[in-house]
Amino acid sequence: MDWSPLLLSAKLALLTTVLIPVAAAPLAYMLAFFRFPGKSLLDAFITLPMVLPPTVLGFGLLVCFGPNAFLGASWEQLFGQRLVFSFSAIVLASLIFNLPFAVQPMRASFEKLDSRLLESASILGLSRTAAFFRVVLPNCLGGLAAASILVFAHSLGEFGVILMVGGSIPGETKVASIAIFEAVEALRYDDAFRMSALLVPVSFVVLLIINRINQRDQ
Amino acid sequence: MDWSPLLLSAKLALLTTVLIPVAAAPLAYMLAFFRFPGKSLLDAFITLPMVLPPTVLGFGLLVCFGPNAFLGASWEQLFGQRLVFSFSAIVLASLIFNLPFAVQPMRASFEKLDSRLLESASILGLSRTAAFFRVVLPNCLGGLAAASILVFAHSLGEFGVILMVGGSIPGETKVASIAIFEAVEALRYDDAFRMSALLVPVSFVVLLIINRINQRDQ
Amino acid sequence: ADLLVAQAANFMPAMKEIIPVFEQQTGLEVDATYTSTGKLYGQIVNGAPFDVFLAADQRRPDKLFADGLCSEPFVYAKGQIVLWSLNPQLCKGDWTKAAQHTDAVKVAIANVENAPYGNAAMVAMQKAEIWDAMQSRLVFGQNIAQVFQYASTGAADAGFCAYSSVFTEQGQKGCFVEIPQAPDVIQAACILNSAPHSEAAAKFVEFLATPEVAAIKAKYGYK
Amino acid sequence: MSLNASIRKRLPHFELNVELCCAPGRLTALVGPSGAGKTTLVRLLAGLERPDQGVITMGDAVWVDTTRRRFVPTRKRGLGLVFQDYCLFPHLSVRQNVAFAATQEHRVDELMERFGIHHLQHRKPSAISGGERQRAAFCQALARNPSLLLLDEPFSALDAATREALRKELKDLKTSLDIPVIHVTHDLAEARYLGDTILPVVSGRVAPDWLERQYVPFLNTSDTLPEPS
Amino acid sequence: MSLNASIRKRLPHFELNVELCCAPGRLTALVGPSGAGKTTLVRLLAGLERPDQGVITMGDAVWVDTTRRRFVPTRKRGLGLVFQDYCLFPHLSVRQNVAFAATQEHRVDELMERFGIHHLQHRKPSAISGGERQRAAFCQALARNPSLLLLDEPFSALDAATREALRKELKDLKTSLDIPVIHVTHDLAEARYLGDTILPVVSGRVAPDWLERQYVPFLNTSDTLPEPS
Ligand SMILES: Nc1ncnc2c1ncn2[C@@H]1O[C@H](COP(=O)(O)OP(=O)(O)OP(=O)(O)O)[C@@H](O)[C@H]1O
Ligand SMILES: Nc1ncnc2c1ncn2[C@@H]1O[C@H](COP(=O)(O)OP(=O)(O)OP(=O)(O)O)[C@@H](O)[C@H]1O
Ligand code: MOO
Ligand SMILES: [Mg+2]
Ligand SMILES: [Mg+2]
Repeated sequence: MDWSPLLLSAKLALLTTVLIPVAAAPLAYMLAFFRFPGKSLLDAFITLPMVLPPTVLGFGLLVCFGPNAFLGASWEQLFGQRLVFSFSAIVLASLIFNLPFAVQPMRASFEKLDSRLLESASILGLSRTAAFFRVVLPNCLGGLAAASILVFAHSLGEFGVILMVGGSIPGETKVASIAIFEAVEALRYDDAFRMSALLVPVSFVVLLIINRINQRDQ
Repeated sequence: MDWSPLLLSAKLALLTTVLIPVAAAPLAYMLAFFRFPGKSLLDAFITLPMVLPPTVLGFGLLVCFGPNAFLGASWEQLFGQRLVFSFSAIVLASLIFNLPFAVQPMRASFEKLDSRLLESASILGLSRTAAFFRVVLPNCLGGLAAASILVFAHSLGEFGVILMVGGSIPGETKVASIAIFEAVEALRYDDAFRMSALLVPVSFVVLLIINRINQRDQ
Repeated sequence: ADLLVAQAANFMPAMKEIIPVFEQQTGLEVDATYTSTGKLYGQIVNGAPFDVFLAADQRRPDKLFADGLCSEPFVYAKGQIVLWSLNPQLCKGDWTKAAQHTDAVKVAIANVENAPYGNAAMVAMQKAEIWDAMQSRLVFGQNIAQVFQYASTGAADAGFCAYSSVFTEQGQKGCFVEIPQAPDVIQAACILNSAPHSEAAAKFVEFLATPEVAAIKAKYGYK
Repeated sequence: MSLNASIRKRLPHFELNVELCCAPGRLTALVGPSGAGKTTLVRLLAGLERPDQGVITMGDAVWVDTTRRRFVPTRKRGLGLVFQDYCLFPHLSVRQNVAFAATQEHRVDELMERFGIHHLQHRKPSAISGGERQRAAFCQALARNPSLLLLDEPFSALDAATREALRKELKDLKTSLDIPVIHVTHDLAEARYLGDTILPVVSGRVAPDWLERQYVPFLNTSDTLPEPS
Repeated sequence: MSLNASIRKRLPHFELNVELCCAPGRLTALVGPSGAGKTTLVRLLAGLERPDQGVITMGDAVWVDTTRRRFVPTRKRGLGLVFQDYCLFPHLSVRQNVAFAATQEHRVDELMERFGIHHLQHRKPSAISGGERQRAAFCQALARNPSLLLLDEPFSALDAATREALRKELKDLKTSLDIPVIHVTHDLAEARYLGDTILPVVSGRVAPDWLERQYVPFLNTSDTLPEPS
């Protein structure tokens, strides 16, 4: 059996899950605790990839990533490589469409935090950043776990956006969800079955681990 | 321009959002407050549609909904209509793949509920069911709103599963996400753009409304 | 991989046999991706890194050539559509009757815009003047492979499939009727100018003209 | 009422063993040092905590018997309960909270009047002071006409005047209610004032001698009594 | 220290206007009826509440001045604070809580020893009793060597013996700490015992006459003093 789609999917899901907090945590923190003009706009803008059909998003990204668009052209200048239909492109796309799935649960758990804890932190002299790392984060592990479940699951299963910006290039952008689709279409049921049979238990184990973390935290 | 894909998408999203609590709320309640054998299995089973690539789920449903399978055959007996490739089929599929997106946020907000509230309810003589309606639900509107945002967004944007079970029938199962996909692949960028241009602001407005409800609750 | 071929979905059964032979002869490793001709064309226009494009029509390779995106196209196969079904009842007699049989609640056809085989099916139905009557029964696959999937799982009662799929293992499990009204599907191929592996691409195109390939194509009903 | 229970999670070092003889209309004041298990005892009586092992009886009824796997759920015990950190339902107004499990509407107003929170009836619990919240909790517990009233330091958030008023209220109430009242307090004076019986609990057992050791009323050691500025 | 502030959301009917003269090493006890604004006052001093309008000064420093848009954030005010319903960080052990903002490690042990919670140092706050929690909160506030100590009914969850011990502790501490202490209490006896100054606050203003009206020590009305059973 061809392992590359499974490996690609795993790589994509892990990369996304690891990279996304860098963007999502500060955004969630801002949305939960700060008041600033244009907040509801930012909020809606971040949530957009969630409500947009993957094909619409994929279309938008396809245009942006193309060699004629600014992003695609700059990328080609910087890295000497075509962006669209590359693995980098699907990672980027995955980060973008997963952003709301990471921000929303994080934000919800930040907002649910007992406000007295933040009051305590400021009484004890902590700055907002210090309070974030020493008080908010450790008390919101549940929310973070929920966020990673969603993100991991999503990047493992995403199909529409990746099909649009990645095409289906073997070894580069043909992730498991696409490979399974094609295998089913080509009536190679045994291949489809084998890949699913591997994907499902692996996802399951990841899910169980995250659930365990989640429960320990409660 | 052809409006029917947009109308179909709206119909599908609304129906799913309205119907899903019937199944999701009791499941979330059970998972949050009860202990029973096989709970973690049920939990994992419900989460499955979230980790499965939509194409795997879609193929499974295609087979189950077909006239040779038990479900598809019974449906045809009951309603005198073919299930697969019908609007009912995509609503059913949408309910199934959205279940975890509804159950997870509900459950999270149920679990975060101050346990003293439930203690109070039982001291005041409420049964578990009564406590659910009079104490749990009104204090978890945020979680319910989060659940509906996710479900609405998902059913509006779902692509992979519907691509498999829907058959892209104009006016019946060719929802906006598929119509846009086909338009882009056919290089009819203007059509794709026009549909997206309508879908985006509509989704935006729905988002803002749900956010408003969410905020009022806090 | 040393070569990436973008092929129209209908040619997939034949390609599955062609690739191992080519790999054995040259020692090159070949990857292939398939979907409808229109989708592949869209991806090529947007910069997809394919080497060889095996289309299911002549129009799109010609267009690429006109836009300076590929070398001169050549015809590599001529295919046909058939009406395929799991239900033996539907294979008795004329295809127009079969398509309108009461058992044929749903009939699958490929996207008429992106898939030349879907287009051919439409043309045939229009010629037979049953296109309008068929509308309520039609179910659309994204490419000819999905059409066969719909038909072979029984989700659709019949499908306008590529003749080549009749010769597959699954295809043997059902029956088919021919469609005389349908035009031959003339399939052209070309090497892309942006091909990352142009040498291997040239070798592959050369290989397509060999008798071995001709034998495989014949086996799958291509002319 | 008798309680004999071990609950290792909370009380690893001792087990509760208390015989409470509390007649209708009478108040038993439970006093004892911090960590003696007073709150645990109340939670066990209320069915909010399950003993690892033990028996709890209330009159003739057996509420808990671990050997016979018997456990009467909280809601069937007909309780009124006020905790020190009792929380009202945040989504309901003060009035709705009091009326939540009330049997008669007029009783709701009567109680709120009596506890001096009638003017706050339309506020949410988050917008009233700690003492006001405690009074509302009192009203909520009484509004359902419980058959046993459990109070775990219910006056701790109140100023002296309000507390004294409420104590008087409770003293009047307890006879008119005609139900047994169990009142945990750390204020010996309060226990003496309100209690028909004072039950000192130390490490889960009735310990009458503890009471005597405590009897050095704090106010008499008034070595520094500065004048009001 | 002076505070002149209106905060309509919490206090629609009056505005706070209090002049506190609290020298280092001295304790000012704030007493007053429920709803007088004592907690609000403490929260304003701590910067946890922003006045709609008003000025708060601490010595020479202006902490809040709404007309000049000045607001010193809580974390820069160098406070120690213990609320009645203070909550410790649930993810940390008792020791980690105390050490959270501590300046010296040895002080952490010293304080836990002093407040009798050293043996609980590895437990989580959810697994200790209310009184134990309050003592831990005390340690946490003191461990960072604050320059002003604010206490809002910090002893309410304690039994008489522990409370008395803590009061003695606080009395000793306040001179060794050498910082001003502001102590809200509803226990007049406590105020008299601990306070170098007693400040009765009614409806947001200092009201010395309230104190006199209160001066009917509750314990003397011992009309019913049942013997321990
Ligand atoms: N949730 C819990 N899990 C484990 N142990 C607990 C828990 N709550 C309390 N304890 C422990 O149980 C013992 C008794 O606690 P309890 O709350 O019953 O005491 P109490 O008599 O009410 O004391 P206080 O007067 O301080 O409220 C204490 O030693 C405490 O540390
Ligand atoms: N979050 C809030 N929002 C609006 N009003 C509030 C809020 N908290 C308290 N109040 C109101 O402000 C007034 C003063 O409350 P505060 O908590 O300062 O009183 P207090 O003197 O501390 O009383 P107690 O002794 O009962 O604790 C009360 O009338 C109360 O109803
Ligand atoms: O082989 Mo096609 O391009 O799907 O008709
Ligand atoms: Mg207690
Ligand atoms: Mg107060």
